[in-house]
Amino acid sequence: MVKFTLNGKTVEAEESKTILQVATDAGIKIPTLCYHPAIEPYGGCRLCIVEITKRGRTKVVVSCIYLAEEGIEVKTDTEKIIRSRQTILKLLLARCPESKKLKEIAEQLGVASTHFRISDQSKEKRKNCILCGLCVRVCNEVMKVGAIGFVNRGFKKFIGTPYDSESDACIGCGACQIVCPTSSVDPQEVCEEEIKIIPSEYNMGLEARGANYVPFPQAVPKTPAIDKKYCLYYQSDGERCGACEKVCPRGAVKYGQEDKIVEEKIGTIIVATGYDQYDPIAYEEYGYGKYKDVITGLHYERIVNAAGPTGGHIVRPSDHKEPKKVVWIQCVGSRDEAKGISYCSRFCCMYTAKQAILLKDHCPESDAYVFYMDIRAPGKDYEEFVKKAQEFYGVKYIRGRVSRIYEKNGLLVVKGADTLAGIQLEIEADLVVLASAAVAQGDAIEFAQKLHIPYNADNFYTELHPKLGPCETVTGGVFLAGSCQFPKDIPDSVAMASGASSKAMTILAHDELEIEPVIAKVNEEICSGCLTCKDICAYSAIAGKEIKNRKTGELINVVAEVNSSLCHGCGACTATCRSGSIDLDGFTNEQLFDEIAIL
Amino acid sequence: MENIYKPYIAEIKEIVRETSDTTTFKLEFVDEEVKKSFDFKAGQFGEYSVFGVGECTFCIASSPTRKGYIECSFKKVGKVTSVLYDLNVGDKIGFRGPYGNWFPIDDMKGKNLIFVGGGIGLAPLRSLIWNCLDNRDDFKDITIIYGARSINDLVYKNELKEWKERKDINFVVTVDPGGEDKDWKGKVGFVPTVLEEVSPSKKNAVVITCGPPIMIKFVVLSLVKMGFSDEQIVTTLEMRMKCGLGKCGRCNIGNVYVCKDGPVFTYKEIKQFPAEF
Amino acid sequence: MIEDLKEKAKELLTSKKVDVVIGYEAGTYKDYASPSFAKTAKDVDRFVWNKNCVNNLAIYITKAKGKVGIIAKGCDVKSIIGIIQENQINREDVVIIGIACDGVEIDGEKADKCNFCDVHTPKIYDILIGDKIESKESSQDKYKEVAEIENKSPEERWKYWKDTLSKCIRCYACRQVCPLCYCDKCFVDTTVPQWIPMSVNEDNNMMFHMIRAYHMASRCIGCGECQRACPMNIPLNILSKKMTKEVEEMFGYTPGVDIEAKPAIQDFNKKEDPDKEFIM
Amino acid sequence: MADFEPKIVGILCNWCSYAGADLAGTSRLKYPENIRIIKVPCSGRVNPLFIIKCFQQEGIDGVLVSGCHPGDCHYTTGNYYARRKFALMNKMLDFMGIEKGRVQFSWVSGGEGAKWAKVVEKVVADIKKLGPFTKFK
Amino acid sequence: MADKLISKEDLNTLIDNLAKDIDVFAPVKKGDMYLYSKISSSKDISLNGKNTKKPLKEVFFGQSEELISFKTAKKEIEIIESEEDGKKRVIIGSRPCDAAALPILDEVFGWDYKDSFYLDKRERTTIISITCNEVEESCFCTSFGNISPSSKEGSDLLLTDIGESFYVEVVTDKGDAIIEGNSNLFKKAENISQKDKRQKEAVEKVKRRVELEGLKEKLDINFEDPIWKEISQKCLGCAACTYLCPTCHCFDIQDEMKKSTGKRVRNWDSCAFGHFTQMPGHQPRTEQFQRFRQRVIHKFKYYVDKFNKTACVGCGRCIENCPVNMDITKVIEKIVSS
Repeated sequence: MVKFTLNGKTVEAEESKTILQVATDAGIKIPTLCYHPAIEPYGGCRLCIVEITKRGRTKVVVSCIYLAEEGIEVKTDTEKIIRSRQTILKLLLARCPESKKLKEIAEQLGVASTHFRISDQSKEKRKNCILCGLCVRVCNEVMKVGAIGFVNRGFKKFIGTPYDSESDACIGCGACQIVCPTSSVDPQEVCEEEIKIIPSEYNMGLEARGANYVPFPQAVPKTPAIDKKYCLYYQSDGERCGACEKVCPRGAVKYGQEDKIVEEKIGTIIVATGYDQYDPIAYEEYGYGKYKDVITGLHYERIVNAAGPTGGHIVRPSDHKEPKKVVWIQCVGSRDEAKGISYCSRFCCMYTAKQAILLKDHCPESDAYVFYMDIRAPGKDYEEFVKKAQEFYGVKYIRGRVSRIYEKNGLLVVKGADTLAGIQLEIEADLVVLASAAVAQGDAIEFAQKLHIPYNADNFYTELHPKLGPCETVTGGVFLAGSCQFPKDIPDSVAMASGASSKAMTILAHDELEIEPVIAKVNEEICSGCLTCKDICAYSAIAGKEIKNRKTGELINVVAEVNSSLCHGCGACTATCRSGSIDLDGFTNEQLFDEIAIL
Repeated sequence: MENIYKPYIAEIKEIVRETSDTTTFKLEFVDEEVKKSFDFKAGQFGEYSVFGVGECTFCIASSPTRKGYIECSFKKVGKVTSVLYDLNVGDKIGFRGPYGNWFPIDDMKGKNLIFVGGGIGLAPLRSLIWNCLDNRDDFKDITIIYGARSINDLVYKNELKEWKERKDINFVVTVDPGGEDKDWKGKVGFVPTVLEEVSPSKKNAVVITCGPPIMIKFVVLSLVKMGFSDEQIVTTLEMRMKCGLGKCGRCNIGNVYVCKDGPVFTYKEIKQFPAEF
Repeated sequence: MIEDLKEKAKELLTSKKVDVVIGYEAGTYKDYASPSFAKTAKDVDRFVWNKNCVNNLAIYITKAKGKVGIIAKGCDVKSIIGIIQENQINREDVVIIGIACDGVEIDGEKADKCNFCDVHTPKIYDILIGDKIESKESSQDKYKEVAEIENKSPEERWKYWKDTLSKCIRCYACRQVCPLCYCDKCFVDTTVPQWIPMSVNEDNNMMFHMIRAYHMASRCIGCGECQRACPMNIPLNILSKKMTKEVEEMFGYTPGVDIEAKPAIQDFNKKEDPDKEFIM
Repeated sequence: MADFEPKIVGILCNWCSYAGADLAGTSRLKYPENIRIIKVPCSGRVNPLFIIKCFQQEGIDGVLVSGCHPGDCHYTTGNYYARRKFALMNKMLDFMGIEKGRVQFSWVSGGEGAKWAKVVEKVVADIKKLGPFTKFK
Repeated sequence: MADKLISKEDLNTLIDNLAKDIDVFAPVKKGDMYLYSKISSSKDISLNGKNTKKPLKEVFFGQSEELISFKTAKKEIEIIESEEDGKKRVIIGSRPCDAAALPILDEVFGWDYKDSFYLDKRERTTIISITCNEVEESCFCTSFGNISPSSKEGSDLLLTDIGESFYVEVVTDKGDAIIEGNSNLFKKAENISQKDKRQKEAVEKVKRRVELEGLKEKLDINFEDPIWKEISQKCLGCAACTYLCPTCHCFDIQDEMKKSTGKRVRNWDSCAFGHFTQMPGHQPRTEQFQRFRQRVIHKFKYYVDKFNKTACVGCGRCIENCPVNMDITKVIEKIVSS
């Protein structure tokens, strides 16, 4: 470790650290352009220059390359340094006058304009490219692809591919676009194949996400995860990238990590695994998946969400234009035995009304149509809400089914019927929203069997009792909350969650566990010690017990013994015991015999 | 030839819960002239049966001097006794008997009687005790030593009190060490040790004892130590009996059928039995 | 063969490796052999080995105390495996003197089990007497009689078993002779609850034999002792063979082969579906 | 035997079949009342001797044993063992000559009220065809 | 009570006449064994087969007999007397050893309380035995003084096959009554020598003998003798020997209920079983050798002490049917010589 003074404060750092890194760690801001933490420093743009005095002699050095040294004195914002940075900026502005990023840095450093001659913009290939070379270096050193490089020299120098044609080497990873300080690179120009984004599941594919991403803003814990399927480091077995490990200031990224089975001893489990949205692909007549503008309610929810991909502006996913006419279609999948979903998904009518109102708020002159069978608004002020949508916001509710949707010159023609008016009608809509059903999670059955909780035909988990035990399950200590039991909206889910957690607390609050008195017992006099019951017991509650002669201590016999706290009272052991020496309290052989005898 | 396996039908008139698993029934025969003509001697036993469940053997606990009814006490251990235990007043059970021999009451006349009972073993002795007390003056002094594992294991609690008050009985009651509680006034100790403490004189005396086999073994040892001769010790054997008529072979020890030649034996006779009872 | 056997048995006894060696001695009725217990080297002289050594001596292991040496044919070893599987004795306490046997006789003709025996040389043994005999695939159908009865109509079957089992006098020789019937108190003797009425008639007999065969399922190795011991000559082998056949077909388990394995009745397999044609 | 009303013992596992039967009741489904239900904690608890005991009983003409679908067992493995037991018992009963259909088995889960009603109807119909059960009486 | 002669055909006609109005029991071939069963005509009878598998006691002391039956209605209990049909019965073709067993059983069923079930049947039955023509390897009846293939003990009539007719010896007046009833079928007795020759031949056929001398005295003292453990090692505790023994009489009484009617049944039981002397919480005979000892000592000492009759007739059934070839004659030899 070396010690030196930085803007008057003495700091300590390893020899391998550059002054720029030490300054950033210390919170001192030094402007940079051609520097990126994941790439070897190049010292191209010279913006990061600082003044150091070493043994009485001061000089200006490039802080992104200069390594920390013992006893030197570093000043990052002397008069001389600021003036030279301003000059560099003016030169760059002359080259790329319209680059937003350069204008920003200029503003920060107090540069209003440039007095140098603006270079001829017409033949410039990339107007904002300041030739800092980050893209070239990331492609060669980090991604080990080397698809782009510097072409020509002097004024004609630009970043390009061999023979300036689309390169087949480019793997379309988009690293160049990310590191470019002036965002002047478009990887699609370089890459031969069409670059596909990694669709963000949370934003229903409307937006891309990185291979190392935070699933959604409210995630708990809110830590990023590496998606091995897309991460180049993993796909290339450690050849390429590895940027996230370098960039992470806390060194939290460890590529060697494997999935670990963590075993925890817990008292209670609250199952809140939620629901999944029914994929309306089965309704070809609606053209979901064929037309980009036929979306589901969840899609629309992300579009209208301020933190969503469109920033809250309601636009058509195909051309990002504001829609004039939007059609909502209710009960897509729900209440339709043919599609195997006979139940009503309960909350679609309400969110459709809300979405229609939001449309009218955002684009007052647009028209909203809702095709419905019956509107289900059973909650508090729910009916009034829908009435407001119809009367105040003018959402047109049409009672009838939609038969077909097809595209005609850029618009979606929605053919349906209005049973109240008894007419067929067609609406040319810009956007169609399908209120698709809520179905159980894909792995619901496997999970239920793991917890030994029952589930019904639609794979929703079965509560202990429809009326008297909605939040509990038949398995002691396992509780249910939310749509995993049956689709329900937020107020109901919150109510159920508080019910489930208070029930869970009743168990955790006592230091003893109350169990059913239905326990197996062994009659040691006639037990022959074959321990068949021991293998049968699913809860390994039975073990062999040695009976020794009290005086001589010599082993007389091994008999079965039941651990009453583990025994769940299933009675499988009693049925396999040939001599009937193990019996189940509450369901003894004699009791069952008497039950049969009085029939 | 009449069917010797045909039981009389008796109705339960009274039920007394002696301890947590011991009960006493008061039975009266339904058939009038059986009720009148029925006679037995103290020490005899009978086969009590619950129709449809089975039969079980225990002694007649009431005294032959009390006519018109019989009493029996039993512990809830097996198939029939568990069903018997759950019966209530008014139910009808079967009774076959009286079977076996009886206490030699005639040649006990004019002698000192020493009763040594343990737990439920007091039942057969009780029949003889009441029989002697009903004609008290035929006998010299009577000593009763009775013990049980713990206080609530003592049977006929109210009769124990009655015997305690009577002047003409030397009555001692004890519980095994650890079975007593703070307001227990009786003795504490095993029956054989208490017997040696009381050490009744062996002159012109007969000892009648009944209780768990372990207790009988040590009581006899003490008695022999105190100089009692084998003929003076009389006991009744609780063997697994089924027919009670000397036919089914279950109670056969040596060349004796306990149900016919017993259950009352003197220690002298028991000594000749092979060691398997 | 017999000298080798006697010498090995004496050596075991003198070296105190075992407290008793169980073998066969000449019987006293017809030409039966009868079980013999040798505690000293002198007792071993009574041992014989011939065609009539039919008894399955494994029954005495469940009653023995301490270390036991046993003369065992291949089928007897299968029973010993079953006994060890069910914790009635530890493997170290049994010294198995295996005998290569090419079939024994009952009343002069070859025992049924020997026609399709696959263990002429016992599967496991500590000492082997006689040289190994390869077990060849048997031509006859092991389940001939079972098939005969299966082809009858239900009424005929019912009548057949009713008549056959009405002869049974409930002497329980079949139970007492079977090495795997070691329960201290059999379900037939328990009175609380009274599983099967004690009186002897065809219905109660049928119930007893049905349940005993069921209790033997996936455990009986087919030594045939129950049928040999039955004084009333009831073909009990058919019942146990039927169960063995079903266990083999449905669960693919053959008893008496692997000490570590669990009998099929104590085991399950998630993927199997023996219930597909009869459980709704 | 048109007017013959069989009496059938239903041995139901508490967590699934008993709940299924209860659901059939709460959803007002109609099914023949010839069945008398005995609750056991799990189909694994059913000892073949119970079936034999039912045979001995006067007036009982058939037995239906019902449990959770394999995999759904509240005690995880109860019905796996039961499945094997019932398979063996079924073969044994058939081998002894007891008519097919006297003893029937079914898997009915907690949510299958309708299936329970159908199962009972089928069992009652079968046993009506077979007539009174006189064996073992 | 003079001896008579009866031709084989006449015997068949006698059987047919008797079978018309009274029950006739005789050994009948069932599968590979012979069993006493009620016959309706002389065709089913097979006189010259092996000894019957089940003893004659089965006809008098059934394996499961109903003692009483009863009806229970709420609190009321009604005992139903099972009335005997009182019909006369005849047994034809029983072996002298089986017949000799009956007087032994009469002792235990007749002493003190009279067992009506057994004794009533004994009175109503006439026993016509036949001299054994075929003797088993296990028979050792001649070891007992009063029993032999041609002994008359316990029988009412004894037939001896002398070629085409039977020599009839009258033993009791019950037998005589049979002859009176059908005197036309019987002829005057002749060639008595033929009969004696056949009877002597039969006696010689019995090879197995056991010396009973000194057995009783030995049994009086050897209760604790370790020899019992040694000789009973191979006994498995089944009841084949006791159930098939003509003189074993132990039984158990059980109740059986069917809805509201029930019956109290007497079933054969055996001292070989563990539960025979199982008391709640106490079992005097835990080991197998104790139970085996009880069977031997009861037959050869206790019964002799009480009724001065040895409870064994040497029929050899226990030797024949024992799964582990436990031979009572060898056991006796070991005891006598110990």
